[in-house]
Amino acid sequence: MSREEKQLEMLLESVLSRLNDLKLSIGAMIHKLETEYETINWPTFLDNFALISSHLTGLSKILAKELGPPLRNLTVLPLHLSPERDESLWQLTEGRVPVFSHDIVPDYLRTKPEPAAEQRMLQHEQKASNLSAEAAMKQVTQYNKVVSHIAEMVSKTREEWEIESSARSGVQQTSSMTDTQALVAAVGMGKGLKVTMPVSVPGSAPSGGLMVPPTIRPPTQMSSVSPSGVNPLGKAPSSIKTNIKSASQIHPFNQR
Amino acid sequence: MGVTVLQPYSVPEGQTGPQTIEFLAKRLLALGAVQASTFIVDCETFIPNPQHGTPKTVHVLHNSEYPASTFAVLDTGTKQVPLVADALFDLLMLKMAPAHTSKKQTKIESKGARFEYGDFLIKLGSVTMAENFKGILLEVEYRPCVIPSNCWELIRELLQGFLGVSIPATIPPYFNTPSIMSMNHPKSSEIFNPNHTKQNDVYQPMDTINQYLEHFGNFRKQTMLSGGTGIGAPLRS
Amino acid sequence: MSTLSGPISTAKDALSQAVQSHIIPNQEYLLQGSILDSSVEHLLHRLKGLCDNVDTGPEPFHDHEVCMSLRTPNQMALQLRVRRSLDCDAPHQLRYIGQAELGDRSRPTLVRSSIDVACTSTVMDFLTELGCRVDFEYTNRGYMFRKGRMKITVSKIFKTGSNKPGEMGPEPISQSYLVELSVLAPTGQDAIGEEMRAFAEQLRPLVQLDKIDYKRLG
Amino acid sequence: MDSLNNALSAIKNLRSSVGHVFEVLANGVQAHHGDDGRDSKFLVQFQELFNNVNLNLREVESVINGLTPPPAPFNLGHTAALAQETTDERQALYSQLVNSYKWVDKIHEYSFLANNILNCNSLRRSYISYSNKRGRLQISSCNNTSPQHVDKVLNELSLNSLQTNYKIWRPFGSNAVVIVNIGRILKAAIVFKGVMIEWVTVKGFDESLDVDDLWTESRYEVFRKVQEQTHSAMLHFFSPTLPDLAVKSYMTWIHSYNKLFTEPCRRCGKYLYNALPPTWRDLRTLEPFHEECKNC
Repeated sequence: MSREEKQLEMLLESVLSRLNDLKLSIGAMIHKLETEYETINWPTFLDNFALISSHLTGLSKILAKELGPPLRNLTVLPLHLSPERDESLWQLTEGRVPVFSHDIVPDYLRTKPEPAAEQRMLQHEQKASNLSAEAAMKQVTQYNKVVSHIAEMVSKTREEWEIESSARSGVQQTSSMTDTQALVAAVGMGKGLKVTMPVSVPGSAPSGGLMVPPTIRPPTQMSSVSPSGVNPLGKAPSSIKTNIKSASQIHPFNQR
Repeated sequence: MGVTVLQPYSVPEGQTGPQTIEFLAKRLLALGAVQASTFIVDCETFIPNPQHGTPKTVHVLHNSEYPASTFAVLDTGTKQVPLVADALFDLLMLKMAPAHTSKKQTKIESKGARFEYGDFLIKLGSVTMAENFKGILLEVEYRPCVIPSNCWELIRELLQGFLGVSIPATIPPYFNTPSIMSMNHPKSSEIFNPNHTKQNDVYQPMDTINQYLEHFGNFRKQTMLSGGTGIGAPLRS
Repeated sequence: MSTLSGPISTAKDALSQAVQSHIIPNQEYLLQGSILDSSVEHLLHRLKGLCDNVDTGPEPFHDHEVCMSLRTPNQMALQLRVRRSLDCDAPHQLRYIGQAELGDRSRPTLVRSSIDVACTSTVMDFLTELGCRVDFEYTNRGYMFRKGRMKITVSKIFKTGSNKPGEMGPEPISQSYLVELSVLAPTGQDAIGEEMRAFAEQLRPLVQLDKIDYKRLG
Repeated sequence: MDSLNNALSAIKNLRSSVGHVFEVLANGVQAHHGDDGRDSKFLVQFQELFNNVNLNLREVESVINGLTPPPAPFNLGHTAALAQETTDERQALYSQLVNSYKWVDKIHEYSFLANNILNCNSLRRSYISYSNKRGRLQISSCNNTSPQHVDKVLNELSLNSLQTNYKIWRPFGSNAVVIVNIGRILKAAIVFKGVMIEWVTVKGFDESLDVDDLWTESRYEVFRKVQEQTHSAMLHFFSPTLPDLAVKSYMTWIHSYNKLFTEPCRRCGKYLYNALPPTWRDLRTLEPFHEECKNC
């Protein structure tokens, strides 16, 4: 909760600073218009406008992003209204608002719609009251028809899209979970690898150096008594021996 | 990596080990050798727990000359399997600990000063087992040469020169064993030669370790035989 | 004599010091996935662009891995893996991999303890004599990429040693390539996990790199 | 052009008349003016002449006024160059000439001395003889030979030896670099120029020696020493007239290092001297000596 409050505070602060900037630049422009209206030229005037509009966009950006809790969810309540003149308010608003009374609150705090909107509302209400019940019903059914038609179209395209995307993902299938599991099991636990071995691995073999059956013995110089068994990899054993031998001899710790 | 020959040196009567080593060091310095740091070779022996039947001991050795390596020798009684590995092998050995235990009192090491004399590297090692002084082991390495039989005469002359004793003209017996490496050597089958012994093979760091193991074994045996009192006994293996 | 005055530190001391100061990379952070043979080219292209070895291209490798276990009565079997390169001169790798910790959802990767040791070719003999037995073995061939500390391998797993010598070629396990993203780091560097997840995210539609629970596969 | 000519002749007239005036003035009053009133006579004559000058001047002026100024500068051709400075002092040629003369003189002197010295010394790397008789026709064999020939020579060498193997590289064009492994004792990189040996690097069997790095020395003292010896032998075996033979005998000599560690010094009978084995091999007998023993 406190975090939200802090965010709100920050948001208000930044909005306030932007507003101040805006106010200052507008004030400066008005001042210019009043004092230099004889000498001012179009470029400087437009520059001022650009400044103001940049401040405005900055402000609207902040409001659009609404870093903290959405401002529209917050309500401003006038707690105290009085017809008397309020000195502190007078100072705060730089002499613009002398009283905080029932007259001005609806305008300043937007408790009342804009006059233009109000007018339009009135017009619509008048129109609605003038309609006969029958005509209204007719219009409603027509409207419903149109809406349902559009909904149907939207759902249809959506369905199409979904089919398409699923088809595409089927094409792009690049890995399979079962293969992953098979491979990991093979590498990690020898699943599917042990089967190919002859059922040797005698449980109580004497220390004869023949625990590894010759066929699965790697074709290196594992043992001096190694029978020259089938070379499982079909490579010339002597060359492998030479390579490994020389490597291990001269650079025993040459990590790769 | 050159050829290394180990030579036990018996402490003369009436002298202590440190005295003898100091005496030898002085001689080396007088010869023109320069001391270059120190060295240590240690050996720890793991024996299998009794319920595992066949006695297969594992010796794990370290040599400060090869600080990144651990050397292990598995002794089955009939043959020895050497292994050279990264120093991390020690951690792996701990993982195997349930099957093998280390006998602390058999931990034996040789350490001391290391001298450089031209291309020679001479190490004066005092052998201690479980903190007890056991004897002196000299290590002489001739670095430019890789074939033991080629430079044995050189090393022998050097040894005689500064030890002042005559050294048998024959190469130490270790080098007369058929080379383990050579059995696996690809050419061994092509030009099979029964006389192809270690002395004609390219020297390996493992050969140094094997020599140390052999001499450490002698020291241990001698301890067992003489009950730990045979310090001055000659050690000709 | 001055030469013997200072204590000579043993290799063991240095190691335990390194362990204590957490500089030994003994944790593996891992994500796994796979990609069908047909679209592996896509993935390789993408990795080529994403990873560090832009100038050199992907590093091909062809390894043979043997998994062995040391069984002791009344104890869990110790699993060790030996890996060697079939296409270039390199020392054998001996590797211990501990139980994988999946962790909860918040943990981005699989974490397992791992000790990686380079060693000589005698290692197979050594382990056999020690009493280790071969569990299984396979070869994998593929490409390796690097991105900072991360290692990405894309490789095909083959069965080895089929009993009939006349059979043609090694038999692949599946029609997919295994994709692994891993980092070997010292204990307590969990931040790397996030980095890996971010990277895996970039490969997302092509490959699903995930924590894969071994227990559920069994 | 006519008007120009007229103007020129008018100027000439003016000049001659002015010259006449000065002439008369310089001569002063003379006898032919008569005795009496000669001053006035002289004055009259002068006035006449002066009028003449005036007339001519006017003529010149009128003619010049009639001249049209040329539209562009005249093209003077080579004559324009006449305006340039040609004096020796301004060209500073002299000091340069003197300097170059001095240098030529010095070169002459030094080359003469060098020739004398080189003639006394048979270790010649080039055999461009100073005497012109054995002219330049022979300069062909050792510096500048076809790569095929070099290959042939080196192949012959590698056939002859069992324990020594040769690898030939041509890292920079046609000149060969041969990496020789002598037994399991040492490696040597021999850099050729044609069939002439330019450089030798010796390293231990376990040291790396590749074509990219031919110049670093061995980390072992003994091989650094051997390298020195190979360099002196390289000079000894140089023979411009029989380059192939020179290379072959050099190879034979260097091959004798396969017993570097196994043979004691022929003079003192010891293996070691200053922690070094006998690093010198006699050039003819190939007997081993310590460097310190070879001269005593």
